[in-house]
Amino acid sequence: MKDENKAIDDAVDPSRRAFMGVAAGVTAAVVAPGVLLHAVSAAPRSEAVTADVRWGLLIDTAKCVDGCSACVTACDQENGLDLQSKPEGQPPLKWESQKAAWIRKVKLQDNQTGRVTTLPMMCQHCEHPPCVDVCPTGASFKRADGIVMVDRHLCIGCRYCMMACPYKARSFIHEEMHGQLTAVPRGKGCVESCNLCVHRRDFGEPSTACVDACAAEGHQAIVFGDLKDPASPISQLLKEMPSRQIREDLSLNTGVRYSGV
Amino acid sequence: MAFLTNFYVFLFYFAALVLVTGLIFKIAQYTMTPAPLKIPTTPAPTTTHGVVLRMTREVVLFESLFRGNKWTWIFGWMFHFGLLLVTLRHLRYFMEPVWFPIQLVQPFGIYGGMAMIVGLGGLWARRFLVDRVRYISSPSDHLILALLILIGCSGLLMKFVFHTDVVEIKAFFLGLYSYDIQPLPADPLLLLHLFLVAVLMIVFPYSKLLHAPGLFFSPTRNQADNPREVRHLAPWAKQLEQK
Amino acid sequence: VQTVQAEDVKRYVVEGSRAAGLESCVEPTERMRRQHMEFIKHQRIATVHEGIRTEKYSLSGCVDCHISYDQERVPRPINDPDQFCGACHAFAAIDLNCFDCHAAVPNGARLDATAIAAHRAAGVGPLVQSRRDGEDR
Amino acid sequence: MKRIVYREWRIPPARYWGILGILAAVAGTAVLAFGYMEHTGHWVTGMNNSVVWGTPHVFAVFLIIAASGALNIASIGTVFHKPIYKPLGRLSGLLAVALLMGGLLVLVMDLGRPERLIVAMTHYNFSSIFAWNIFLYTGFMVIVIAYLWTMADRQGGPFNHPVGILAFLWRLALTTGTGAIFGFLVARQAYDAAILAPMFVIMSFAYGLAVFMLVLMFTFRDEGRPIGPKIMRRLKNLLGVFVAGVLYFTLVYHLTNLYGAKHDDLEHWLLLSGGIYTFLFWIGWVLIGGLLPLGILYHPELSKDRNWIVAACALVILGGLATLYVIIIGSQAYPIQMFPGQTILESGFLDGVNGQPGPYNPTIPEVLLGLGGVAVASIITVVGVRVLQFLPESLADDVVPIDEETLSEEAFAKPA
Amino acid sequence: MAKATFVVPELTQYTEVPAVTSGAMAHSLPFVSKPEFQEPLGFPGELVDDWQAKAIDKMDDLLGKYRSLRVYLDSCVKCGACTDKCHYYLGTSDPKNMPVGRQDLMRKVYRRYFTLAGRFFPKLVGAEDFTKEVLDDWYSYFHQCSQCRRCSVFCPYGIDTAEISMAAREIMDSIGVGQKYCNEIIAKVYKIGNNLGLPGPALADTLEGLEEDVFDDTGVKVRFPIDEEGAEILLVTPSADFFAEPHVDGLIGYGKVFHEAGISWTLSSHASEAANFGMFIGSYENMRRVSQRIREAAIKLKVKRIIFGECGHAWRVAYSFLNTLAGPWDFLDPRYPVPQHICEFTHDLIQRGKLTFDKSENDDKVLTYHDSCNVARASRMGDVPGGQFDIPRDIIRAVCNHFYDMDEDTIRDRTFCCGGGGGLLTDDLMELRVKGAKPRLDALNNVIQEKGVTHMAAICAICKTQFSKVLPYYGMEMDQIISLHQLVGDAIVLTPGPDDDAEDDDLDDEDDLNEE
Ligand code: HEC
Ligand code: HEC
Ligand code: HEC
Ligand code: HEM
Ligand code: HEM
Ligand code: SF4
Ligand code: SF4
Ligand code: SF4
Ligand code: SF4
Ligand code: SF4
Ligand code: SF4
Repeated sequence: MKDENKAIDDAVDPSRRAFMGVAAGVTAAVVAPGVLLHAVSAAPRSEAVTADVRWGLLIDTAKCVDGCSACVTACDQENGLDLQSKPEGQPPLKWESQKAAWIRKVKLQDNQTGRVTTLPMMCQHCEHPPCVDVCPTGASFKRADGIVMVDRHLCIGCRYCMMACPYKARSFIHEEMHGQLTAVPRGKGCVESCNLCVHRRDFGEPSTACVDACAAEGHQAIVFGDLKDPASPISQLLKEMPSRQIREDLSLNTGVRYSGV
Repeated sequence: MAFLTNFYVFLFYFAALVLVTGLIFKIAQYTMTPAPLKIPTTPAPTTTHGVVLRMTREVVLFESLFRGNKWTWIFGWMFHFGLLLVTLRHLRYFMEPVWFPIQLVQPFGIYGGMAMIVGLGGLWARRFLVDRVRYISSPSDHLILALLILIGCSGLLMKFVFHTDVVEIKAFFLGLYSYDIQPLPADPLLLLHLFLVAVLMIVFPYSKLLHAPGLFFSPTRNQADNPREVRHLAPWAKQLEQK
Repeated sequence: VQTVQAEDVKRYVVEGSRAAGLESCVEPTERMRRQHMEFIKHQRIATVHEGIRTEKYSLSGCVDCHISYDQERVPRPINDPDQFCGACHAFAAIDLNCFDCHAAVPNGARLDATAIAAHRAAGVGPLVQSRRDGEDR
Repeated sequence: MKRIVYREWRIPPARYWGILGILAAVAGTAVLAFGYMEHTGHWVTGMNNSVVWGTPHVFAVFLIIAASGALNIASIGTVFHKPIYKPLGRLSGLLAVALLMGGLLVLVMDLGRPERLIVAMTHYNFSSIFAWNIFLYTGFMVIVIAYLWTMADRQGGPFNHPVGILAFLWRLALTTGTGAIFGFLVARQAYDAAILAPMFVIMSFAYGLAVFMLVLMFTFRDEGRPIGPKIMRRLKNLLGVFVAGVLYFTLVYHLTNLYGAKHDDLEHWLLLSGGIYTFLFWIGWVLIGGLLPLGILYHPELSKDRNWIVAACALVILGGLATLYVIIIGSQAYPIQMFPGQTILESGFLDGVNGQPGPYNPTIPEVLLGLGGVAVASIITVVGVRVLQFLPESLADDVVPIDEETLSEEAFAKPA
Repeated sequence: MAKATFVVPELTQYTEVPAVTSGAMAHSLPFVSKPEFQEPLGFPGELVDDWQAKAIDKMDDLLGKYRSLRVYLDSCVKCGACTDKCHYYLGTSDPKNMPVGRQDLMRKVYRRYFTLAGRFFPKLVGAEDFTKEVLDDWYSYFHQCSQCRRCSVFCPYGIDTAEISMAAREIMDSIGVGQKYCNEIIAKVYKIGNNLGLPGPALADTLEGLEEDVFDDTGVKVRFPIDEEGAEILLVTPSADFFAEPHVDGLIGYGKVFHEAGISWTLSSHASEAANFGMFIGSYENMRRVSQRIREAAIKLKVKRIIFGECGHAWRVAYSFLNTLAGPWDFLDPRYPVPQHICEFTHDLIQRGKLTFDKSENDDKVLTYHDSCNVARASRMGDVPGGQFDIPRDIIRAVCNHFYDMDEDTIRDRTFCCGGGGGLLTDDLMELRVKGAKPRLDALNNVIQEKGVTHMAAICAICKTQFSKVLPYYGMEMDQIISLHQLVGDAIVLTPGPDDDAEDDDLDDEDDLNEE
């Protein structure tokens, strides 16, 4: 039986390797640019993450542009959120309130001064995350490197974490999913939220999708980095400019900071 | 390996033969023996329809036992219900394609297995702890419990600790239908499990396990309470009449 | 529904998959047949909680190696009842819900327009596009 | 003291199976509703990413706290030495278990991944009050069953009092725990109140007693067993006290919220401009669940009429559901205040743009699921009283024990 | 109080399950039957030579005839649910009095001779040869079962130890080991027509006396006819009703009810016994022979209906077996079930408002009711299951003001046997009878203490005899047990018949004379 299986289709084989991103045969070179970039530069992590780093974002609302939503689109693409489709028969407005969103654009007006600010909101990666405290199964957890995420193998879909999150950062998958990305599995009945592009973290990439997109748009409103490393750009910037956490009163020590609100 | 496989092939053909012929013989014997008098334990249903309902309650809920002894009922029911689930789950080894309800029952079968062990444990404990039950227990009563517990534990160990090759097992049993011998994985736990199962099959028609068919033939439970309306006469009693 | 005769239940490795051309799985086959669920379950904890991505038991690794393709070179979802995971699990009546969430075909990041054009030019268009699980087909 | 005789509920089989059939039908539709929600996903419900807990949770929480309240009757008898309540103890225990089962079932059926229930039972996060509640609930079940045993079995007699006390304490912990599910949600303003936990306790007393009285009166009337005016008067007065208690805590709750300026806006919204929530607060919570029943229960004439007492109990239950609707759903609908002093003009998500509440409209499957929980609780109760000796044969005045605070211990040593 | 050669147990508030005491009742056995009582029944006079082989043959024969026996011997799983259900175990703590213990006496023999496992591995399954010791055990313990069927209620397979006891007694009879009490009585029935051996003329005398007594009491002429051809109803009642207290008060009650119903009735001297002891010895043939007498009497007297008086075992045979043993009854009035119980008859009249009662006549009593086991668990009254519980209670409530049930677990189909049923109502078994009555009397004592009950009504001749005998052992009065129809008779308001006046005058005259 084995022998039969050995009869492989030679023509297919090399290109299949290309997807693996291991070998760079002739075909692979042709296919390469789009596909391989990401994979080749990746050095998959082989040791457990440690608390030596703490990932965070700094958002300079002054640079964030009204009308721009590049970061949102990028996140949707990166994490396959745009693969969600409205179930047939669901009114669009209701669907809006039900589909998952990891990052959203918010426009604020100060009641006193009338000043308008726009900023992106995502999971704030709290140091003392209420969502983790309340989760009955421990599915909601904080990785050693500060990323707060949901282990969807444990999540029972109780939505208590959503009740607890002060930032409405979490979404529940209300419908069946198809065509998920390999890197971002997703399925009905679990809760999820921004995980600071965790697959990028583990493959050693330098930034997140939203940061890249903002930079690509030329706004540079979001900076990603290690909050524990005093030399990292984010730490430098935080030292330079005044910033704050949203809902500071809750003392959650968020990993996402805002300046200019 | 080949020897093992052949041994088990023989064992299961033999066990199945004993089980089936033994049961058929016993059931035929029960069917053929008349119940000359109406002896339902009253209050009893007065119609056949009612008898079916009563019997269903006895078989499914162990109603009389519930009234008789709550502890025994809890453990006994746990064991039997667990056994039922386990049996349903096991049907996957014997059919291809697997029926949809059997697919659905798979995960519950595992809990059934655990419930079965707990139930059996409770039943066994009672044979030591309650003096009256200790008095009526003979070695065979203990052995059957031990046998079932061993079967259950070996099964659960296979499920949770020492996995075996389920697919090959299924191939083995499907092969038995068409005398097409497939190798049996030589995992010791599996061999133990299967050996004990064969023993169970062999003793079934010759032991108190006959209670399962017996219940259906018990006149105190399966008769309708209508002696004044319908004259009930056994064949041998009819002969007396002609004298 | 596929009826498997007793003699051909032995191997599930699908023709046309990369595995079909290899000697053995990431562990000896006998071991894989008994233990694969333990391996991947262990892997998933390591990956999700500790960020370890190099272990050999990655689920996406299984999919990559065991996936097969139809005539159009489009990969067939691995949990289809006639595919590697799906066939065996249907035979053994084990619910395989991993692919509720996980991609059942290799499905990498999205390509941009230029890359797609390049692939077309190279004649591997359908193959590559299909990585979106038919999304762009 | 006369021995109290307990007897199975011996209504005619046709009626018994009829009742069971109806209940099973309700439970069956709930199963269908569950299957539907489970199969299609939660998008068919009214729940969304802003209002994440909906109607099923209203029913579930109601049933759970009513469970704890139902046990109150047994506690009064055992722990507080009011012998007049002793004959009611068994039914009280049974109802507690039944209601809890019903409530939990609804909760489980609403999970996004109900098939992972086993995960919830094998993985615990002990910083989660939810995880603690799993222990509180299962523990409650075990303790109440033990408690029932001490009430029903002669050998259990000596343990009756200690187990009763344990059950009593456990019950308080359980209601507090249920209340704390909300109490710990610092994110949501409405829940940010220490008074919530005691308020849940008094609510549980009221709802549990109302359910208990309805069941008691129904089962007794159906089989023609007598309930004397003495015990009826006691029960209805007790209900009155609890209902008044709920109203009192409501008042305090809103006063403290108004006092702390930080919740002004919330109070304004809820009490005046919250639309359906304002309506449910005033009409459901305050009027139907509070003032009307109080009026009936303390009315010199009406309060003597059994039908009016039934009506009062029903109103308390309806009002209770409204109360929980306001507490659970209203508080989610009210937008989270993330940016004090700022108004949200636009958002990619329902963030309370211009202070809008989150959208939520209950759908039929949700309601069916909730009713299914009620049906399951009823089925357990009906089957329970039918097959076991839960109901006293009579509660006529000459049978129920005299209620003397000072009755000697001996009276309790031998439970009937 | 009767003097006892054994320790009478203390009544307790609840019947506790005693710890097992092996052999506690091994000494208890009834007198062995003499050849003269054996032979009329068709049994050998004394133990036959090859008794062992004969017994096994007989067992084989019965296994082929009775499915109950076969299934029950196979099915028991030793679950133990029945172990604490038998009143004899509860009263004596002898494990062989646990129903399953009793069955095992036969089961071990069955296994030894009829099953593979028992033939090859006797030790393993507890099989034993049928030795003399085993036979002695049989004789002792199968005469410690009152065939009350309480065990069968709780057994998950409905295993009825009574069936096994009957089979065992039949096997023993067939090898010449019979019990004197039963077999002597059956012989008497064949010879004379009733258990007590009261010949026809004596009966007629007694009944005449009764008529006079009733007339003296009430001033109404209530008839107690015997052997009256063409009567509507044939009443078959236990012979104890003819003279013994409290039975006879029941008979008076029946007479008054018939009188009020205005339906003609008669007793029969040929079938002057309702109880059928053939059942106790498990002998289908003898049971049939006894039953046939009723058929013969009914045909001879040309009655249209048959009604049975108060007797538990009699009612079982009548209700459940009579149609089988002596049917078909197509010559009787098809509008009425055959046979009917006197309670069904009375109840029906009450329902239709045909009877008037003065309940206060019974105000001196606070009642409870003992469900006789063979009525409760082996037969029925009325047309719905459970009628045998409700009909007697309805009657009591209709004629008395004060009625309380005993503990729920000891009434209805869970009722405890009086301790004297099943052919054990003989003085040679007094110890067993006293001890076996304990569970019932515990419950009775409870309602006496708590509700002030003074009397217990019953509808079984054996119960009444047994209680009047054993109540004194426990410090109660023998007259605390009464017939249900005594209550009816006491409360019933009689309508004077057409011929009463004349005699009334006579009576007045007599009275006048007496006064003077
Ligand atoms: C390097 C490529 C490769 C990867 C990655 C891989 N496999 Fe395999 N697998 C194979 C090959 C080749 C075989 C066939 C071996 C044989 O025929 O004996 C195989 C066989 C198997 C078998 C036995 C199938 C049969 O029919 O006997 C199982 C089960 C299996 N693999 C599961 C997995 C799982 C689960 C993973 C992911 C952890 C995985 N494989 C990853 C190459 C791979
Ligand atoms: C040789 C046949 C075979 C193949 C091929 C196979 N499996 Fe399995 N798998 C099994 C069997 C058999 C079990 C159940 C073993 C048991 O009883 O625990 C199982 C169990 C599992 C489980 C655990 C399920 C549970 O509910 O406990 C997972 C996860 C799993 N397989 C994943 C995979 C994946 C992913 C693939 C494809 C890459 C795969 N399997 C291919 C036979 C196979
Ligand atoms: C509800 C969705 C969901 C289900 C169902 C699910 N997973 Fe996952 N799985 C995920 C997510 C999300 C990740 C995280 C991926 C990441 O963080 O990069 C993941 C990661 C993994 C990983 C590590 C990544 C990899 O590719 O190796 C493994 C292994 C894994 N899952 C195995 C399983 C198995 C086996 C099952 C079925 C028993 C399963 N999963 C079911 C959502 C799911
Ligand atoms: C119609 C199917 C069956 C019914 C209604 C039934 C019912 C019962 C009941 C009521 C008991 C007594 C209570 C107890 O001790 O648990 C019992 C005992 C038992 N049953 Fe079954 N049973 C059935 C089938 C089976 C089967 C198929 C098996 C074995 C494979 C089995 C094995 C046992 C054993 C071993 C006991 C004795 C337990 C002990 O020793 O205490 N039963 N059964
Ligand atoms: C020929 C018949 C049987 C075969 C081939 C068989 C085979 C197996 C196998 C392969 C497993 C492991 C399942 C897994 O790993 O997922 C198992 C488990 C088990 N078996 Fe059996 N078995 C048989 C009969 C029985 C019988 C008769 C009983 C009970 C009396 C039993 C009780 C169990 C239990 C309790 C388990 C563990 C729970 C489970 O996985 O279902 N088996 N059996
Ligand atoms: S991409 Fe940059 S500028 Fe654009 S919305 Fe996002 S953060 Fe603001
Ligand atoms: S922002 Fe919300 S989801 Fe993110 S860590 Fe904080 S509490 Fe959790
Ligand atoms: S929804 Fe999932 S992650 Fe959130 S609390 Fe519940 S189990 Fe935890
Ligand atoms: S960090 Fe990644 S996951 Fe989070 S919002 Fe940005 S793109 Fe989305
Ligand atoms: S029939 Fe009655 S006396 Fe005989 S064993 Fe059963 S319970 Fe005991
Ligand atoms: S209850 Fe029935 S099965 Fe159980 S031990 Fe007694 S006779 Fe045997």
